[in-house]
Amino acid sequence: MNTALPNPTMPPSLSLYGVSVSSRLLLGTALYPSPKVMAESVKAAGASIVTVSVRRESARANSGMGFFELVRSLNVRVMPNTAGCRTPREAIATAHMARELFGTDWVKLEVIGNDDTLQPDLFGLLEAARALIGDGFKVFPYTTEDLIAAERLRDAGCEVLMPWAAPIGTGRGLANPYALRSLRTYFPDTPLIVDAGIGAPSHAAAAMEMGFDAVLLNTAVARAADPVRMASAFAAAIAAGRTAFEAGLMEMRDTAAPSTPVAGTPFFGLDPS
Amino acid sequence: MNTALPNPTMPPSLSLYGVSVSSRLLLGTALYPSPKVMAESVKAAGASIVTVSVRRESARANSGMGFFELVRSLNVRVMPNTAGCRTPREAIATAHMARELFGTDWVKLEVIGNDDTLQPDLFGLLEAARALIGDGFKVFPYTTEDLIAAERLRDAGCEVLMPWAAPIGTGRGLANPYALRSLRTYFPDTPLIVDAGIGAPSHAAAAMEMGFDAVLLNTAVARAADPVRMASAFAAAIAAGRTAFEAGLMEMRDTAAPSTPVAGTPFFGLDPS
Amino acid sequence: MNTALPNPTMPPSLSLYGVSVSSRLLLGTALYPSPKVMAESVKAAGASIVTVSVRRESARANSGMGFFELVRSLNVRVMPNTAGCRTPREAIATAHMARELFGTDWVKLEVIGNDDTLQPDLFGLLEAARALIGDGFKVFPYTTEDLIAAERLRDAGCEVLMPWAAPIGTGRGLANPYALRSLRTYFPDTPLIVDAGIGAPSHAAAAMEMGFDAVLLNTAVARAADPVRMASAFAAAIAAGRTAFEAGLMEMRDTAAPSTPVAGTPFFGLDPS
Amino acid sequence: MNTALPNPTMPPSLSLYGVSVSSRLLLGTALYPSPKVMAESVKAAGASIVTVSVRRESARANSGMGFFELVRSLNVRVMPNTAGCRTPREAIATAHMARELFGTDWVKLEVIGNDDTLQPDLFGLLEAARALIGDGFKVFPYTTEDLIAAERLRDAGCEVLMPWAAPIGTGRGLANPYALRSLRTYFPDTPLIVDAGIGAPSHAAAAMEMGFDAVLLNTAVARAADPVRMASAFAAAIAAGRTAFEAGLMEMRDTAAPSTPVAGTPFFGLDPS
Amino acid sequence: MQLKVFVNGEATVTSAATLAELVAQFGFAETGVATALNGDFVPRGARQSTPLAGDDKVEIVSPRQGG
Amino acid sequence: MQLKVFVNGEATVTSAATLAELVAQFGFAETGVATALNGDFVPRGARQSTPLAGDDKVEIVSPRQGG
Amino acid sequence: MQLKVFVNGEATVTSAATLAELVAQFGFAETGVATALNGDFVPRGARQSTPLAGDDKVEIVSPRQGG
Amino acid sequence: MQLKVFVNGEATVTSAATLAELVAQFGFAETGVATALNGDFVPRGARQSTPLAGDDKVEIVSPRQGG
Repeated sequence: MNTALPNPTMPPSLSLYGVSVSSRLLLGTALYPSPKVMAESVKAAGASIVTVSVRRESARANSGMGFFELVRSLNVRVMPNTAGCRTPREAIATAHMARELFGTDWVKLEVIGNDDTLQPDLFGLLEAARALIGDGFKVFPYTTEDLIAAERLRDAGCEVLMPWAAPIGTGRGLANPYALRSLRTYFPDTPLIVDAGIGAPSHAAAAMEMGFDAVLLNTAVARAADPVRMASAFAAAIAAGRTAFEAGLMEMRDTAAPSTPVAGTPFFGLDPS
Repeated sequence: MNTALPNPTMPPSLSLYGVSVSSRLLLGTALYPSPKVMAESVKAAGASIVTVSVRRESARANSGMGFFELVRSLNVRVMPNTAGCRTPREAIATAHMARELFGTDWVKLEVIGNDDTLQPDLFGLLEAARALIGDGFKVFPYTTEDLIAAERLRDAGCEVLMPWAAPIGTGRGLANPYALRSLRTYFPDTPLIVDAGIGAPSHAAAAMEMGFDAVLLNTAVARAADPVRMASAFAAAIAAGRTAFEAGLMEMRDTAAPSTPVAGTPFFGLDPS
Repeated sequence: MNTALPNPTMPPSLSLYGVSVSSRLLLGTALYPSPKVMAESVKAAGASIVTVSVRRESARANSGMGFFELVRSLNVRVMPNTAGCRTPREAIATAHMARELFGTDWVKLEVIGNDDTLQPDLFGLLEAARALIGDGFKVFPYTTEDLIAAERLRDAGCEVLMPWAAPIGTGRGLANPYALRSLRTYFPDTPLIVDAGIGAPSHAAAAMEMGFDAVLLNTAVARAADPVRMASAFAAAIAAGRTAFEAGLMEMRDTAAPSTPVAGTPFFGLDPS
Repeated sequence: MNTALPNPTMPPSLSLYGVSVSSRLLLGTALYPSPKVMAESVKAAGASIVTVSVRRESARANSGMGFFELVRSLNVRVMPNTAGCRTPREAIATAHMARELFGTDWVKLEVIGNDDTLQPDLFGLLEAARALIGDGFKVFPYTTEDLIAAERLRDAGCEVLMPWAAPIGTGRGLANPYALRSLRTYFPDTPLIVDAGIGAPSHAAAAMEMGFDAVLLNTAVARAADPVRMASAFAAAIAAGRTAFEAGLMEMRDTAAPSTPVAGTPFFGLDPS
Repeated sequence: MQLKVFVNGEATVTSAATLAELVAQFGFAETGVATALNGDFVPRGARQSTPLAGDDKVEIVSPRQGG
Repeated sequence: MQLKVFVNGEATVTSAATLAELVAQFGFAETGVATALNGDFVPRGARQSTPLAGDDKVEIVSPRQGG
Repeated sequence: MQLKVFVNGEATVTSAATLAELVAQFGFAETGVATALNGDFVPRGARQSTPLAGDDKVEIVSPRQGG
Repeated sequence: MQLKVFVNGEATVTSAATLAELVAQFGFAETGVATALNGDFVPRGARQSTPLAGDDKVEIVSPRQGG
């Protein structure tokens, strides 16, 4: 059964704001065909952290708590986001409302600078991060591969950074592997979670092979033909990439090298004809 | 423990020459630091097929049977290769010697055309394949992504094809994804095993996501710092890639699309300031 | 005026079957909006060789010689092709008919193995090449990046090879740069013309920077919004790529290196604040 | 002679701060084997704008004016940079010193955030840009592909933006073509000059084909084996890329399409044998 | 006395004098929603002591799916 | 006497006895076309001496655009 | 009587009259190796009936690691 | 009277009272260099009226190659 697909528990070497995390796959809760599929996908992913949001409640629907109950039943840690916020002020108020509702000081901080690319506004992001850290939040900034922004966010007190792979929902994979690699090199000790733009397990594995600490995704699972199985596929790929990173990948070579020993090749030295 | 890393058994949908195969990772037995590490890697890979060779025996060493005993103890199917053969005649005689020694009519047919790239000589390969099929062999040809050669090999009676990803031992991954994709499209029903050039689990996962049926590798595991863990990493990545292929990958997009619902975004419609 | 765009004459170092060729851009004559645009494009390209074909003549149309007159007026060398031939026999007869009609023993030899990819049938190609060389033709084989096929074609008497970049008409550029590079390395002294699949001047420049001797294209010019200007663009890009190859490209680096001298930087050593 | 290589004058459609510029290649003046080679390279490039810097003068050397005389003799516009500045304050003072020395209010504004990657500090860059625009400078900011930073710089009064291709001196070409393409799309009317990281003419042509307005480079020319010829190669490639952009590139296709007409193919419909 | 305020972007006329009363009038469980007034967060405990004024912009949000 | 042959893939009835006559009957300039018979090239000079038989497959081609 | 043959590429002088004897003289287990003579496979069962001649090229191989 | 100042990062003892005098003492053409004092630009015309103080940091720059 494919939902039995691997989510190996690895040594809980990953620690986020002092919390040791067993799974290196963080999963979003949106865009699934149904709440039931969402719940099963989270289980199949073996995720220990899921992202959520706050949205305007309507007197009629009053549906918010129903969703929260469902998430609670999954026994995972929730990380509220500030998705859709266009200014530090919106993001700050949204983070506070989320902290009160979800009872956690973790926040995935998004300050969106452009409605088409949904990309981080690094200026607003830094401003909001400083304010929220002052208010006692544990900030997980959704940022780009920009080294300098990363440095300022870390100096502001962000103990974890979440650079994008590509714009949200594109599924393009690592748009700039070179820059991501240098970001990883430059922050050897800061947990780095690749967030957004991942479209296939091979993308996630590649990020983990580079040494990134975890991957956060949503669309690639929720919009798969079979989200539950896709969740298990990502879990396996992320575990594989991490294990490969720890197990030491071979060096890429320009020229071929035989695997089967050359010594003792039959007919060697005889006229090939 | 990482050797506990996933090798999920998937529905034995893969059938090679009528033999149903549970694992989609075929592993080579060469280049390991020790026979013991080789044996453990095969187990960690959950491989059900391993490749072997024949080499000149020396009166002094007389080591061949020792190796064979070890492989026998792994309870896996062996696939002898004709590595290093430069002509159809060498490959044919080598295949016959291998069949007698290993007691199997399966053969990974290599006819090497160039000592630097170790790439298949498609002309010699086709000639040797025809002869060996006439002699009752089940031929697994190590070939390139060339569509026409693939067609001729299949018409000659090869029920499985093994196109390369990149030259043996380079670990470069899929050198020509476009051509591999069209090969897969053109042979929807022929088992296609990507053989050679795979360097990282993400490469293997990418091949499986394209719909290839299995991956055969050796160097990337044997030359890893920790071959046993790397074997388990590849097993997980290949399972992940296959599952993703079956679960239906999302479409890649050019423009971003929000995952968190836009409807009900707090502060929406208010002056962002 | 852009049709005045550069087609620098470079030292006629390129020699094809003993004929010294001034332009490294070979141009096809098909798919243009009109014969007039074709003729102007050939001029703008500064091409000294154009490709042509033979097709069934109808008593009504009787249009063949009209086209030939136009091409003759361009004062370029024509290279007939065997486009669309599916077997050596068809290609051989077609080559002979073309030789009689165009009065040249040059032939761009195509033996198409697949109607979808229009890719060379390397087996039929080699067979046809051998026969035509025996009949006194100067064969320019349209082939793939396959090293071994290249070697056999050269050994059969092909003094020039024409590997593809990508399938005809796709405009994808260099689908397998790694393999093309190794082909170039392996045949340092054989003129290699990249033929088919080039979609943009940057693709052509990249091929020339690798050291390929020339580029043959058609669709990318004929199907441009403005074929004449596009022809001049390709001419400039190919000259640029060749010049860059001869002028010695810088080494690519992993880490940055300042261009402006560091010594004497103002404020250096002062507290940055 | 290759120094005669093309630098076609195109319609002076490029206007930078109201100044119409004939050449789309901006060239740096550093790292050349000799001042003479620098001067000849600028001529071969047909550049109408070159970048310069200010550095600490020593009583002994007193060499600054000598260099300036040489540049003056080239009859090109100079654009001083603030290379090596790590803070807005350093960049601002350096820009002022440069304006006084070179007598121009144009400045290539660099605020370097990291000594390894020499990448722009977007925060310091914006701050310095605002100050210098207030002081009457025409600022050409050396920035990344970040859309939001680009928007803020433009809103601050930068009429031209200079996004990088890759870190200075790496010669890697376009590290993130996807993001560069979306930057171009998002700023259809702002002159965008790709600055830094270009290693080969094909890289420059690719940037121009995307619709970028110009390319600024230095190392790839100065560090070539033959800088003068390489300068002419880049000039031709940039002209080619621009012309291709204006002439309308063909659409890339997934599947092949014949160039030679299919209708009338000899032997068509006959049994291929 | 009646006030016109904006709740989640929609104009509403209410008799509520405080944010707490407004939340109650909408029938929301006190602990089921979070609130902001004119762009600033208002903690649950402060709703009682937060009076409403004309044209106030009130946000009332609850948990929802997120990526 | 009349023969059925295939010219460029189309069945035709002709009174031509040789390939040369056939080319002429179609009104082609002798030097404007090249010919093949049943898959093999027939040089211009050999058309006169090349008799036609029933169901012969004749190709008559001329120059055209090519890539 | 003594013959010079090449075993796995090395010149050897042997008194063996057949391939089977040669394999035995080298001390190989009959079932532990496979053989070829002058480029062609010789099955185990045929070694007995396979005489050796001067300058024969003999291959004697056994199982080994492979990729 | 003698002052210790830093010129282009190097400690120097000078008798110059103004930035203009310092530039002259170093033998620089007045128009050949540009200057900054303690991190701020000092225009050519202002050097005369710019006194030096102990430990002042002076930058004196001229045109150079740039990328």
